Amino acid sequence: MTVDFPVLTSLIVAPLLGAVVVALVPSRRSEVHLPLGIALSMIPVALAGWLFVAFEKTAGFQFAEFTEIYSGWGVNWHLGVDGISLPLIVLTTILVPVSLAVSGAITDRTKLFVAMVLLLEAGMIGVFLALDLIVFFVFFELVLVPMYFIIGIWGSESRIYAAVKFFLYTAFGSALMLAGIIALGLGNLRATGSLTFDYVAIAEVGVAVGSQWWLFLVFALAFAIKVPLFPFHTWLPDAHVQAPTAGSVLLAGVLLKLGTYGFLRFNLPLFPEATLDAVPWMAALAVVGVIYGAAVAIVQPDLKKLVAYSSVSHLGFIVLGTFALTRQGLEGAVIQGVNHGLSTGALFLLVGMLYERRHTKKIADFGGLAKAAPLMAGFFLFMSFASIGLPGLNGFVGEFLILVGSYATLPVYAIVAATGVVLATIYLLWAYQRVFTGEPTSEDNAGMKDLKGVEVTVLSVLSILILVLGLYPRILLDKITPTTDALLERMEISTSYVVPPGGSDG
Amino acid sequence: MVDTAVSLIAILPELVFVLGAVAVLMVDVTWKPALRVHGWIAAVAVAGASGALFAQWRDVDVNSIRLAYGDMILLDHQGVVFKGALVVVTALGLGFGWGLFGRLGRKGAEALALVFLSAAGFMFMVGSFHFLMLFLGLEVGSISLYILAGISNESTESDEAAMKYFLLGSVASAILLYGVALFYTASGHLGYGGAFSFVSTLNTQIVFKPSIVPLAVALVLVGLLFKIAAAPFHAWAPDVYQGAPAGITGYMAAAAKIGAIAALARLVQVAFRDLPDTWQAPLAGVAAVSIVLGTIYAIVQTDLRRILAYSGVAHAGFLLVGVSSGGIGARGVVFYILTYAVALVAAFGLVGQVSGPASAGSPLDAYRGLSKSSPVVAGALSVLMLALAGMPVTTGFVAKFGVFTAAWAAGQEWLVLVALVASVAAFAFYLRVIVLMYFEDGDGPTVSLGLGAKVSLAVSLVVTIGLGVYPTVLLDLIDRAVY
Amino acid sequence: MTPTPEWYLTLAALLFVIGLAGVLTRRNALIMFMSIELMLNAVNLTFVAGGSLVGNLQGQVSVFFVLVVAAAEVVVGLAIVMAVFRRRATADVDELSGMRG
Amino acid sequence: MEAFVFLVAAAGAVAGAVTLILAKNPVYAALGMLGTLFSLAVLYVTQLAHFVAAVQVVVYAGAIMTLFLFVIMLIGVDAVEDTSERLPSQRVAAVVVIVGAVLFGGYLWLSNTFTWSLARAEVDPLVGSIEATGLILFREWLLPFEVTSLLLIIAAIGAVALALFRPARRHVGDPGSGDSGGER
Amino acid sequence: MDALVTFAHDWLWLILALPLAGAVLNHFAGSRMPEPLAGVLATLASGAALVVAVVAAIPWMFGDEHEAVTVTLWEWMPSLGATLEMRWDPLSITMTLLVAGVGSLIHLYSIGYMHGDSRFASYFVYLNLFAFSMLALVLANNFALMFLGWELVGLCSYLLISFWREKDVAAVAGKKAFVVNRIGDLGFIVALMLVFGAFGTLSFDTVLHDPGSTLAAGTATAIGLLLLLGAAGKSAQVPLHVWLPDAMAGPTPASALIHAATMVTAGVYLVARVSPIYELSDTALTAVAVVGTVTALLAATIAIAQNDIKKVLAYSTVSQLGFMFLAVGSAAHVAGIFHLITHAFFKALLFLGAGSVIHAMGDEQDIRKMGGLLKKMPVTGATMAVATLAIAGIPPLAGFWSKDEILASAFDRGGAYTVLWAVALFTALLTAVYMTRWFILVFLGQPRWDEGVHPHESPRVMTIPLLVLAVLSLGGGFLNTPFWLGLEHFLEPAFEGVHLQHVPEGTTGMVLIVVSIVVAVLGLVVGWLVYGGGDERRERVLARFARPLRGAEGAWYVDEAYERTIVRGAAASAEGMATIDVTVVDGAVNGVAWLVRKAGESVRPLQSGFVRNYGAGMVAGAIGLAIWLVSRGV
Repeated sequence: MTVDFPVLTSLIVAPLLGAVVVALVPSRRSEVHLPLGIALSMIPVALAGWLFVAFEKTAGFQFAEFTEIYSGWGVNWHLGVDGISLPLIVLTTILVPVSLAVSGAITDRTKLFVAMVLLLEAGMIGVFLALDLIVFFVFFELVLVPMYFIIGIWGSESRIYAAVKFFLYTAFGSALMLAGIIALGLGNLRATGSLTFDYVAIAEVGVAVGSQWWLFLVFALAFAIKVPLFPFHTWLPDAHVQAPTAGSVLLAGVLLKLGTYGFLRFNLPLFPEATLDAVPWMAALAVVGVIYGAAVAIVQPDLKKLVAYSSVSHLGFIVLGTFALTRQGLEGAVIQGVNHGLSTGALFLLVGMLYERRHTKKIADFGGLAKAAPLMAGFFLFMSFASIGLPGLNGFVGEFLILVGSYATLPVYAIVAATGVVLATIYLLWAYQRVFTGEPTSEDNAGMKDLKGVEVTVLSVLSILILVLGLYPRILLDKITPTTDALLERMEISTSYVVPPGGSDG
Repeated sequence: MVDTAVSLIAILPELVFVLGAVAVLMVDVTWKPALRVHGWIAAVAVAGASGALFAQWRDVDVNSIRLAYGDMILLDHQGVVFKGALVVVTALGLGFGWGLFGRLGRKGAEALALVFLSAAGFMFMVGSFHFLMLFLGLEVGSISLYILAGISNESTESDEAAMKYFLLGSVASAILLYGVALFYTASGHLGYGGAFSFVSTLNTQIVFKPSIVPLAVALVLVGLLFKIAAAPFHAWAPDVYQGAPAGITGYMAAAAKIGAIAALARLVQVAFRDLPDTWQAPLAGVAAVSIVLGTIYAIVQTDLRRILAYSGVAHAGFLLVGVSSGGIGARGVVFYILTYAVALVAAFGLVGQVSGPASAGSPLDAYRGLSKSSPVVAGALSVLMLALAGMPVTTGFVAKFGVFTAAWAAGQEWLVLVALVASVAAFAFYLRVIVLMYFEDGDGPTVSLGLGAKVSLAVSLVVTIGLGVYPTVLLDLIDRAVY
Repeated sequence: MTPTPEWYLTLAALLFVIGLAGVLTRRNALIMFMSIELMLNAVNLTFVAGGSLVGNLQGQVSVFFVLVVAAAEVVVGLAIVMAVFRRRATADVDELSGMRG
Repeated sequence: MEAFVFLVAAAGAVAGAVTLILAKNPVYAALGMLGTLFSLAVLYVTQLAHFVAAVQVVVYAGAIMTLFLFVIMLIGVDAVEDTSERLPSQRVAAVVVIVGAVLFGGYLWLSNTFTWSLARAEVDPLVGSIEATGLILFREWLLPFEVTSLLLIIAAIGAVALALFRPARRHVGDPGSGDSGGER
Repeated sequence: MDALVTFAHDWLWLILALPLAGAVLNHFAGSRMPEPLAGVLATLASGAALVVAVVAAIPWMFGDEHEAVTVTLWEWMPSLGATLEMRWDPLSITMTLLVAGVGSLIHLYSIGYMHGDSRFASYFVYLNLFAFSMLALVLANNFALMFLGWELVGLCSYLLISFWREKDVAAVAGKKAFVVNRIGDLGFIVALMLVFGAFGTLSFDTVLHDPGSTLAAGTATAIGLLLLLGAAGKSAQVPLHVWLPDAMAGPTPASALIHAATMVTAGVYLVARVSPIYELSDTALTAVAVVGTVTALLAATIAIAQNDIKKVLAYSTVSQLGFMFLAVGSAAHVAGIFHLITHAFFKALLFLGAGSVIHAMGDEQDIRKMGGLLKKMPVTGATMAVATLAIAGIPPLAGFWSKDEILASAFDRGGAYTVLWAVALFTALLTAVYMTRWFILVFLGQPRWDEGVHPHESPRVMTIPLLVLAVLSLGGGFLNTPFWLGLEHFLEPAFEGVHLQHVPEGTTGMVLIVVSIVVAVLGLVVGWLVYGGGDERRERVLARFARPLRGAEGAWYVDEAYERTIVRGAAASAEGMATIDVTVVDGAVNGVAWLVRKAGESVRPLQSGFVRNYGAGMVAGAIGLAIWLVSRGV
């Protein structure tokens, strides 16, 4: 596929330039920064929209761009998009203006905030687009910085602890991955005589079986921390709870997906043998995460923490689907990434709106809010059900694909994971009940303001996406499936693995 | 016997700096001019040295690598690059620390001259192809630094720093020199060329494995490792970098590291090249110890200058990761030292701007809320901290990547893993600075940068980020320089 | 029994270690300096003896350079001692331990 | 005869060195140092390094030690040092280090892999005549020789800069306005 | 006829689209309309769906069309074979007509009942959404669509139970209902995993067409049992029956529609629908029957002692659903569906009647504070009498026929089923007793009203549905009698390949009928004797059974037992995990950080500030390095 202009590079550069533009506006014009940022973040939305429409329903990388950066190390500016990355890119571009739009409460150093969010966007998109391991790593690390600032500056009380923990924990994971990346490049050097960190080239040559194990391990560790997979999840509640709303939304919506994306992009295709051996372990961690995250979520007294732990649970599903190694499981893993981004992102938005109004996140402080804020209650309930996995809303599509898909290869795990569905119901509906139903428990709760226009708009957009994806997921699935099928085919070719039959060739 | 024209170009930048120093001194004695005049002289010297370096580069292009002054000096691209780094850190150091020279009053001119002289000394060290030249260059550079460390009267820490630096430095020099003497006794050679052929015959011709050679090598290495502040030869660094006048600390730290690393690189590339089994593992060991110790020390510090000093210990370790990888590490090492030096000078420079040019120490508390009182300084310092930490999109990452790749290729996987884990732990203290500046409230000082500092800062940031994003510019250059 | 250069070399090693011991055990800055000078002298002896062992004059010539370096070091070192002494009225290096940790 | 000279000179050198590191009074230490320097000069002569020997006496014993004594006098000759160790563990550390160095050296010296030199020249004894020395010094090694001049400049600057002690003048922007050249 | 078949094929989607459109319209515009309009619109939407369904059903009901028509809406999840496809066959026709018909009546009734409620429009949104969901459930030709409907009815149930969300009871009950349902759904989902694992698709066309050729017996049993779990959740069968009584916190018409007539019967429908799979597993089938019987008995005993006008009906519903489960568990699917239909009529009627009473009594629900309402509310009272007789099983009312068929089928199946039959028979007796009690306490005897309560007959919009339903309760039984098996003939094509259990014929059949009648009458008599003889006698009689009655009133403390074991256990383990999360999992992370710091602190004294210490360290390092190098040699 040839294109006239480098759309992928533009996708990365546009937010960067946006950040620069915002930075150039004088600090005293603080009222301009946020609207300007939102406006600028619509450019990537447009680009991603075009990309989405123009994307052909085939496997392989499209819109690829290739420019040599430094031949001595075999590092290239190699970008491309396929069915795994496309949905996440679209999600990213959508969530950025959303999270900016609800950040009206940020009045301190607005300019820096907007610039950081845009920088973060560039980093996130870069991760999804990079087809060179080094470029990937660069973006993978780069996203830490703006998020670190976002949590650290605009977070709540223990923001510093949370920000540092977030940074160090995830950096630790990726540090070892860097060793793996280096080893991959040098392994290619040994195998073919040319040093390259090009993903496509390395994938083509393949990785020696003997070194797949530890490479799998270091990559998996990096991604497991990012996902986060039990027991590497403890940075997440802290980061989420302390982060400002925009931070939580982007963290849950996109940053966590960097991990699941990494599994799909690197672990499976590059280390197929090791993947096969790791399946029981990864699946076990995933399932434990599903149950554990949900169980811990139930008893959280803090609404935001509850949603955070729900992410642990949901992301466990994605990992389970990934390592089920069936077409349904993989499809589910990809689309669930988007779904979780939308629904959990929306829940974080709502928690943020609550916090903005009541300056508390403790569930016990709320009560009977539905009376004063029926719209908010409605949206919260809607998002909760999306998150619970109610058929017709997007969450179901992903979870169902994952569960059914993983049953074929991991029946016991799948069945155990299915109980997570019940637990999700418990923690979300219980939270809803305590927060929104009953008579208002205090003056503040009785007099709380309902949603504003911009909030309704944002939530409506997300709701529409949730509904569309819930009822007609093929809008994404059709673009995902060729890629995931190709991935499985690759597994079959390079290993003795046989994808279990099942499913018509829709 | 000595072709003067050829030989002069071999030491042209050194010559320019020496002339610059002399000019400063003479002008100061004769006319007692305003500091501004010295500034112009310094600018001319830097420009002249840059021109000289350019001439050297071209000369090597045209006439290829060669030796001069009785095989004392080697003129090659690698040397030019290292000398270039010295010129850059000199210029940046002076730009950042210019305030100091005013504060020093009548000693300002002397201090300026010493900076140039020490730079010239380290350049000699870079160019040296002879143990004696190495020693002399090292001493010219070091003794100047001892004086610079103690040149301020404003704080008692200054002379404490000078004393510590001087005592330990002298012992280290003596140890190095003893190693040289032993090597000479063993081989009969003081030139690297002779040393190289002697060492290579050790492998092929002599069945007998003498212990005098590794002993000599070890003692020589100790002297150089001391200069780059590698553990366990690092103890002077934190105290000196805390106590020395803030305005010049960055230059001191960077220049000594450049000179010593260049010399070390030359030794493992030429003189001791055929003894890899002897020095590789111990250097790797020193690297690991330096990285780990430097990192855990830095984590518990409360003074930014000590943090930078200890981080310098860790960085010495990272450099040694590349050095211990032998020839394949050269590219990474050169890139590392060049970019690290710039970031280091800039970081110390900003510290000097925050705490005052003649100050000793820079307690972290001073940085609380700096992002509000001095957003530019805070932002720049954040970038530099991230660069020192090795964050992608800064030179720090490219540099680390370079040495790690080399070390991995050289079979030192364990070292890379240690270094990687430690570099994550190191984030803890780099980030702490950002925490204080951005996340915590407080009324940090309002820092107004002078012209020199502004220019230097801009250059440093452009280098740090520019080469971090697109390192190819420098890497291509380095690829022509190393072999 | 004619003393061979090895004798000298051994003596030099001994002197070097004695010098080292002086640096480590004494806390008077001046005596430490002198110990360092002693180490440099040991090096000189090594150069001279080594030169006669390997049969070239480079060792002897090197001694001159070491000498100059030693002289320069002493001058600077003594200047530092003076500076310290003026400020603190002591030449005890143990008094200079304000920076630590 | 030669052995006798060596032994005497060596004993003198060691005795001087031990005096240096044990003397409580810096003056005694300096005298011990002086003894060592002279002993070494003797040893240089026996090694046929005549010029070196001469320089040793003139520069070292003459100039450097004088400087030392000068400073010792300046800061108080009666400042008898209390040699009791106050630093915890420093003495232990020093002993361990020195003993370690000696043991290691001794081990090396006695081991069968030890030799001082692998490039033993079986030629006529070298004579460090002034001519021969000068040829190397001013021809082959011209550059280092010139570089030593830098050291001397630095030493001069250093002495001035460090020893010049006045109450610091804060915020002086312009050094030229003072009487700067005066001390030089 | 062909034209109508084509109509069915082309316009079937309207049955789903109309209520959905009503819901969407009301959602966005309802609150801005004047009050009744929203309700009217919703009723029209539901009614229109009914009309479409009726028209589309003609070829099957009155023509000779038997084959199912399937309509594919769109592919939902292609790789799962999850397609939104609809099926128009006798079974779905029956259910559609029932749902749309009863639904429309209740829509209509609700206009009156919900009058003046602040969230009037929202209520109708939920109601319409429910109609849509339930129709999707019954019209599905694919497990995916069925599950969609299955879950959405659960959602609507949740929304309607906790409709008055300011009331904590309602909110908690709604949540409980959904959660318990969700536990059942777990079984459903896992069953779907098994189904997909075995068939590679979720379409009924494949799965239900001769599943025996694909499915191993063990898998069939597993699927059957898992679906039973799902069905038990939705249909409030033991052990998941606890949510339904609580669900009475919702508006009464919603209770009538969802928690009596339609949604709760989804479990029965499910078992009937997937009967080809149950066909393969006697174990699963028997399990269904046992669960049904146990539930029937348990709920009936509880119903006897309840004092809330709706709770009695709720437990009665649970009990009747148990009968239906017994039926489908006996492979008497037609009998099950038949009872489903008749039950829908009379139970909807009972609930609407109860609603009418509650309305009249000013939201009073305690039957001990009622009595003598027949005079004040003649229409309600009369229709309730019909309903009571119908549910008690008095011929020729609707309940008699259907219940009798169930009992007869179970008896005829023999073996263990004989025991089930006996239990069910006893339950039938209890049914008559508690319904008699209910009717007497509410409508007969002396008024025991609270001060200020002035009962009055409900408005027309509410009584018309009562009357319609009363008629249906009277005559509905004639759909399928031993003398004219209309429904059975109609439904049989839908159970192609299933060995349906039939009602025994001849003498056995007659005897069983007589037994049923006797039992029903006996129940009425007992009820009359105990409750009809004035307060004093009642107290005296009941005192003798005080203990069991107290247990029954407490619903045999199942809720409490769950609370003490499962809920608290789960909560405790969740708390435990949360603690572990902070102390162990996160503790390890912080521990590493602490360790690094500690290491830094512990080496810090080495940097003592004394230059000689530094020197010693340096020299030691030098010696160490020298030793290292020397040891490596050259």
